[in-house]
Amino acid sequence: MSFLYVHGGLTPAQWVTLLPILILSLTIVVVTSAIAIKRHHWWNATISVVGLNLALLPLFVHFWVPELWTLPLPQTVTPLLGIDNYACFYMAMILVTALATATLSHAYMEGYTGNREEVYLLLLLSTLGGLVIVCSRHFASFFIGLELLSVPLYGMAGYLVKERRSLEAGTKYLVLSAVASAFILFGMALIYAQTGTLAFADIGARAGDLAGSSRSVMILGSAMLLVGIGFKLSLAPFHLWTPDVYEGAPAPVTSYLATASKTAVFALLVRYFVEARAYEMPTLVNVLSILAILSIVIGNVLALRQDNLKRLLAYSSIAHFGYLLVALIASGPLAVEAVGVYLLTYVVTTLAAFGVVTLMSSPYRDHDAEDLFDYRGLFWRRPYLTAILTVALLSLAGVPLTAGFIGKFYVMTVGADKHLWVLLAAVVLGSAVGLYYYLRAMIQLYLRQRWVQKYSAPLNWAQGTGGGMLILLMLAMLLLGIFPTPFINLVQAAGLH
Amino acid sequence: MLNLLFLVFLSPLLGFLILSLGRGRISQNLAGVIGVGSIGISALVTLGCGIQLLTHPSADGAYTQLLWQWMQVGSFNPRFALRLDGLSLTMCGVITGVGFLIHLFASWYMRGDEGFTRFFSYMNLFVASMLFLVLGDNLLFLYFGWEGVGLCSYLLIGFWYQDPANGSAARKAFIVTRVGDTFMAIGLFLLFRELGTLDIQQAMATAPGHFEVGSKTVTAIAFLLLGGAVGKSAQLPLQTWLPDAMAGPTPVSALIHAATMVTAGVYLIARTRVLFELAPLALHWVGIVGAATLLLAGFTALVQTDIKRILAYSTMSQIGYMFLALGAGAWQAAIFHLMTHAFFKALLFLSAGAVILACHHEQDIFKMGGLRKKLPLPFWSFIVGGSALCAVPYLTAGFYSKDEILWQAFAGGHIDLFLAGLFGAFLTSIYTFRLIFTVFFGKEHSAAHSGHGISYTLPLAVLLLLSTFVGGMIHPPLSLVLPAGPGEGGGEMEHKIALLSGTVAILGIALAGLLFLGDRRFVKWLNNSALGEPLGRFFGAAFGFDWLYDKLFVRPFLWFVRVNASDYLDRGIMAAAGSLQSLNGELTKTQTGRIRWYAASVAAGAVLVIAVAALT
Amino acid sequence: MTPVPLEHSLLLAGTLFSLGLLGILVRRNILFVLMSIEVMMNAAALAFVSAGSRWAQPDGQIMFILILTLAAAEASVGLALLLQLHRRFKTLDTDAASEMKG
Amino acid sequence: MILIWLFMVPFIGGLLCWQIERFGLTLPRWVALGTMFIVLMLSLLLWHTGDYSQTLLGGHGHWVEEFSVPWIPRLGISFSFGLDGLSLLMVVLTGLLGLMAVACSWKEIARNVGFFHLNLMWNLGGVIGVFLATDLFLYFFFWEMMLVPMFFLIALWGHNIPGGTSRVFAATKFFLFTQASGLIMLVSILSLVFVHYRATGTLTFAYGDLLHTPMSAATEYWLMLGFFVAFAVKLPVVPFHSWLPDAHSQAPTAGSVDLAGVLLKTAAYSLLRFAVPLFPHASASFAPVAMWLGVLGIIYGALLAFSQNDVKRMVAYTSISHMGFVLVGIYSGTEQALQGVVIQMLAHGLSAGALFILCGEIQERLHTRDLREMGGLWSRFSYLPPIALFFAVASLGLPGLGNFVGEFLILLGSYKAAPVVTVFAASGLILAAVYSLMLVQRAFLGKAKSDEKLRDLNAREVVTLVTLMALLVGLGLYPQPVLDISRAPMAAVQEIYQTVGHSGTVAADTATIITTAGAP
Repeated sequence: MSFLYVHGGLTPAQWVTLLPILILSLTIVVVTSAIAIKRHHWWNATISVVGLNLALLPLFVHFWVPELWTLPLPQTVTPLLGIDNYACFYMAMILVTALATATLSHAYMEGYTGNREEVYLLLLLSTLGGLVIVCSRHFASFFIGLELLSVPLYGMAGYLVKERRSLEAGTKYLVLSAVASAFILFGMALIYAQTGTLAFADIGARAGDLAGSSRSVMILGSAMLLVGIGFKLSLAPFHLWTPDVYEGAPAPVTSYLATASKTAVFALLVRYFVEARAYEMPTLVNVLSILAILSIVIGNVLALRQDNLKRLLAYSSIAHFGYLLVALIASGPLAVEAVGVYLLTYVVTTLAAFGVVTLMSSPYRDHDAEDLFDYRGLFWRRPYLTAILTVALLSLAGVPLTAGFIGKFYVMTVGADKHLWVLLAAVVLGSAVGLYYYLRAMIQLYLRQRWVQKYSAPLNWAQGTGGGMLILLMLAMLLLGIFPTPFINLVQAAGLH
Repeated sequence: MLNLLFLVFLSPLLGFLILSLGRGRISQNLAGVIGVGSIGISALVTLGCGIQLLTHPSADGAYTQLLWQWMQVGSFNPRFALRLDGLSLTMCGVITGVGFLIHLFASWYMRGDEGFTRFFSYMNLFVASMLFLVLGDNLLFLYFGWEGVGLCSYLLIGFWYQDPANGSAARKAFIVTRVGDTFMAIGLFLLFRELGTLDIQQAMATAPGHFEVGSKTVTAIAFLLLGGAVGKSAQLPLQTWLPDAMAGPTPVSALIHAATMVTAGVYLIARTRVLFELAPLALHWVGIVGAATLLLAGFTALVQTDIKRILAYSTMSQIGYMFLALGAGAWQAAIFHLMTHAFFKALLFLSAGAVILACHHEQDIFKMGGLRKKLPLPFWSFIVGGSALCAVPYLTAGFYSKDEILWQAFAGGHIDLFLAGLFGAFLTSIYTFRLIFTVFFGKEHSAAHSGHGISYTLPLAVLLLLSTFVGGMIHPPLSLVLPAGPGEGGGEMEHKIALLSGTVAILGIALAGLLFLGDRRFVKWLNNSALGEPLGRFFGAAFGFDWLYDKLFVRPFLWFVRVNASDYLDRGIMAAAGSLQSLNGELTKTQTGRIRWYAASVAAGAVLVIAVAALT
Repeated sequence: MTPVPLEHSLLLAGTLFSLGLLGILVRRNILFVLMSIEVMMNAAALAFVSAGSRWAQPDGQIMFILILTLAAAEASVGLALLLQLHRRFKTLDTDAASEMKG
Repeated sequence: MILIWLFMVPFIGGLLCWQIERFGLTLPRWVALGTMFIVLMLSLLLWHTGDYSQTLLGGHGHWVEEFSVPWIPRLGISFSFGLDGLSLLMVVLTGLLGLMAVACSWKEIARNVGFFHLNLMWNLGGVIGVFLATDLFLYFFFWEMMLVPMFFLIALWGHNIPGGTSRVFAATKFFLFTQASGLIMLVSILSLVFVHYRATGTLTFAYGDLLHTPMSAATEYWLMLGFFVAFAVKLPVVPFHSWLPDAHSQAPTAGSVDLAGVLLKTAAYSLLRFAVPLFPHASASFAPVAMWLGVLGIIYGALLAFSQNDVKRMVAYTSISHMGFVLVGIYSGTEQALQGVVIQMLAHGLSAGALFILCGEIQERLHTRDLREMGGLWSRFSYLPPIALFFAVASLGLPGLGNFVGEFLILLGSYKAAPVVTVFAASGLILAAVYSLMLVQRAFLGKAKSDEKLRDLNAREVVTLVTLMALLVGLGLYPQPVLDISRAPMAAVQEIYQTVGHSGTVAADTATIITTAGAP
């Protein structure tokens, strides 16, 4: 019996739980048609944003006003998709990220002379992929979701085709990502060969019975799967693509790449580890530990003297996913919660950081405002934008009062709970090194320079939606840092059971 | 009257405050009046209190005035309380009486100096601190004064701050005495641990019951206190600072480095007599230190050429006598000598100051000569003071006290100390009259002009009088505080000893006359002889202690400090951080930007992951 | 007809996969790189098919179809990028596209 | 509720300073001055009204004032503050030095006055938070939070010394040292919380609950070390000290005052409040090591102070030396020593603060801090040199001034517990004289480089310094009011040592404990 066989169609409750995915799919169709009808930047952006908001609406109501209405959860929709609070939480996160990216893209693309509209289409497609991934509990849906997430991203990264860097970024991402996908596929195939199933839960049930060479092949398959996922999460030693792609891709795309795509994959990794009982294979945990330490060390060290803000954030993201792995390794309900909180803080912070880069940049120039030199003395010209970037950098560094501190606190909490001393040592050391470059970047914003720097981004940023969104993000960072309880409750509700 | 005791120190303290706050706004005359007057008030109050104490003695012959409780920490509750008994009264008398005369003289000596007000503010502060030291009822209070006088000594030695040499002499004085002070502080810690109090009376009362005679702990305490005493009193091995301290204005040398502060060590040992009596070994060493110092200082003084340095070494040597007396158990004699020494040494220093000023700040005695006509008052002062220093029999104050010391050492069976003292007396006579003969006799070398005015003559005259047998008549009222010495009422033997020491002194003076009156041919020959020349240099360098300490402590300190100025520990840490930077450089090289290389890294990573998965 | 043992087909798939990977490592021409990717994808697909036959399930073949679709999609995007790359860099050498590094 | 205001006032005042700058450059200064004045008055009000015979430190008794609301209930974190004698004294010191810091930057800071005062106020607010927090998470929160404003103070308003390191470098070094060690402490805090959770089933960060957490000796030792490292860096203890001279030499005057006067004290406070009460057995067995580290700091700091040419660097090294005494005192565990620690902290805060203010004033007039460029300043000023002399001799521990009382009590008390250590520590008294007098000599005595008179202190500067002088004299002659306030907490610490049978003379075999701890 194939996983495609569905007995008796979907029930109404299942349809309802699929609402976000359905609405988003519909939006894609509408946007495609709209572009076909008339190219209009504002209209297409607006349609996309409205669609994203509509898709977000049921999730929002579900989580924030449960007394009004809740989704009938959990719900298994075909063996492929399982929609529970966990999935809903990450769907909401990805949708919010996509919204932010769309908003930023609008500000960024205003000045672009080529076709501007398709970027929204690609964004929506990729977001759909993200939604599918976080709901998937089956290799097939995982694979579909992953490719749906990645393939549009190639296009997005290379969107500014007239720019050599953008093009280079797209090409690199395409080739390497495809290699990683091949690894994932081959790994899946090996696992399937040994267990005879593609559903996570069944894999977990059967993997325990394997012995001898079957078990070895199973481990080999899992390892290859991890290689591919490690690449997507840009864990060391699969990280080399990250800075180049981050740098070359247009700033809003980079922000999406750094947040939504990684969030989705990580959410899936956690689900896979829990449902497929990968924790019961100590070798995999060992692999993860080594990847975590390597990522923390290499990511932080590489960022140490980086003068390009986008590359710096790329390297720092390598380290951050190293920290996240520590939470994953810790295992248990608290670990899942820690991952949720950390991803939440990381996404908010990263969006804010890249948001500032976006607003500082414009595709008029041959590259974005990414040299730290471009930001020198920014405080004396644009205090509020600087304040946002400052808070974002402090948050990335994990300094109290900001969201990042809560995230790091959670990671260290679960690490201490499970006595992962070596990993914690890496986290502590990595954070210390990390501080160095975040501070180094941050202080540039405040150093007075003798001449007035040219900058080309629109001046009325604060009135624009992009600016408004950034201020919201800053408030979110501070709120998460000072009064995280509502968010923690949310994440806690979205645990894996 | 006794309840005004606090005025004794308050008056100079107020003087200090007024003078230091009014810097630059007070005229020199007013400053002089305040500076001298505050000490005068202090002296009068001391006099009044003394009379009342002696005429209406209480049971223990002491009066205690509680000012306030300093602090209370658990069982540690030192008080600010003044205690006036025979010993502190003697000290107060010396400090305020001699101090007043020196202040008066200084108002002549320092006239016209741009730091006149500053000078008197420091001097007043010094007197106040010194009074804390002797009046303090508590060892912590005593330590307060102890450090305070050290600071004032530092400030006054370096009073003429423009010359770095003065500053360095001042620092040397402070730091060397601070070494002693630290020993003393440790002694206090130990004492507190053992007895649970730093109150002097209480500690002295409980000590005999707490310690066995000669027990290790009490010996350690006594030695540590001795450490403090030798530092402050410039005895071996911490004596090196005193000669350099002569860099200060001469009244300072008279007050601090002759009459009062340097005798604080003697006072301390006398105050903590009970402890020393419980530790005979330490007490014996007090005597040995005194004997050794007096000989060393005597030999050194023989070859000095600076008038003040000669006097400084003579001070060192006289304090050696006092230590010797303490070591011999001649407690009262030690304090008696302390007092007479204050009289005649102050006289000598003040008149030396007069000579120096008259010779336009010339201090080398061989550049002076024949001054007796031009400077009659200083000349006679020197003759009387010098005689007192040499203990010329019966006529001088010094004779009465020094003779008593020698006799009691002899009577107590300390023959070694006695002989050292006797030989020291011989040396004293030689170097003292070498000075006098060189400066006041022979050919005139320079044009000198005499001082005049009441503030010039009065102090010299009074001190001159006190240095004669008149001073020897004043017997400090110590009988209730300190026990009688071993040779009380010695009778005939005492007379023989007195005769012997008197003879030695006269012989010394005669020898000095032989050597230094006239053309000094023998001295010149001696100075150039094969044995005399290196010996002279050795004596001149005060037995090379400075050289030794320089090699042992100063150089290694400076070496370490210079080598480590940039903090190698820091460099080590920063080097570790630097290695991260180079790691960054290496890792950055892996970011080649080439797709094939990146794919290769994915492949290599896959191999790594699979290897880890396979091997663990 | 005896079925091909699973081990054999997996070995074949593995070999193909390695060859594809090797191709990416050694070829500089972007076209060949894309083709090597296809080889890797197909190696995975082959592994799926043989695994599916082991369990006598259609799932392996369905996955094969999915992979084929993906490969096509990827090739299309890849070729589009290839065209642009050739236009901007005037070469198909992937090493030329290495402006960003460090 | 007044506790909340104590740390909220600086935060609000800081924001006000920042925003009010647009209406005039002096306004932020007045606002900042007023803010610190309010803080000082509030703390004095608490001093006046409270009964300080109680403390929760040690587990018995209760706070004099407290405030608590849940914050992150999921993890047992609450927003809770408590006040006892120790924290009160520290808060008073903070308020006082805050005033001084504002006053001494009146002329020095000319640009971005508002933002400067924002940072200063927030830093002080964070420090007050550290002194008041009784939830370990909240405490850590403040501990880290106060670093950021300090970083800005140094990095933006600092001085770049020609030939030296840059101010950004110094600020970063400061931040890295303290934050990295702070993270180690965080790991320890979390482990402690989980040890407590396993033992009792409640997840809590509350100080009172975590006291007396049952745990194995090895665990206790490791956790204690985690705390100790953080405090050792901040105190600072040699060899973790090297951020301090750099930070001081680049910081603006207010920053230095703040750093030396208040920030270093957070470490000593935390040792007393957290490291010792939470881990009594481990602290007792670690005491010999800690005391020797203290001695090392005393001597090493003094030696380095002597060789410095930059006067601020020199004062920074003297701080290291003085804090060594504090460390010795804390771990000797006798009442005298502990009370001495309190006095030493206050006195060092005042005297080091004053010395830094003086350094700033000299630099303002001479445009250099290089001692080689100075000399003979005595004749070129009227008021400054005697005042400087006063603080120099205070720093060398002259009786009658606060520092003496502190050092003497520490040594007196620790002699009972550890005589050998004390003897070596006492050598610091000599070395202090060496460097202090060298400072006076090189800066003020000797031949003047020029006869030109320099602008003397104005009324504001004189008032600032004379206040500090008066307080030091007061502390030196009648420290009893302070000792009364700190008696209860210090007695509690002493009792902790007593119950675990700590006595330095019977030095616990640290080596064995470490080896057993190494094998879990």
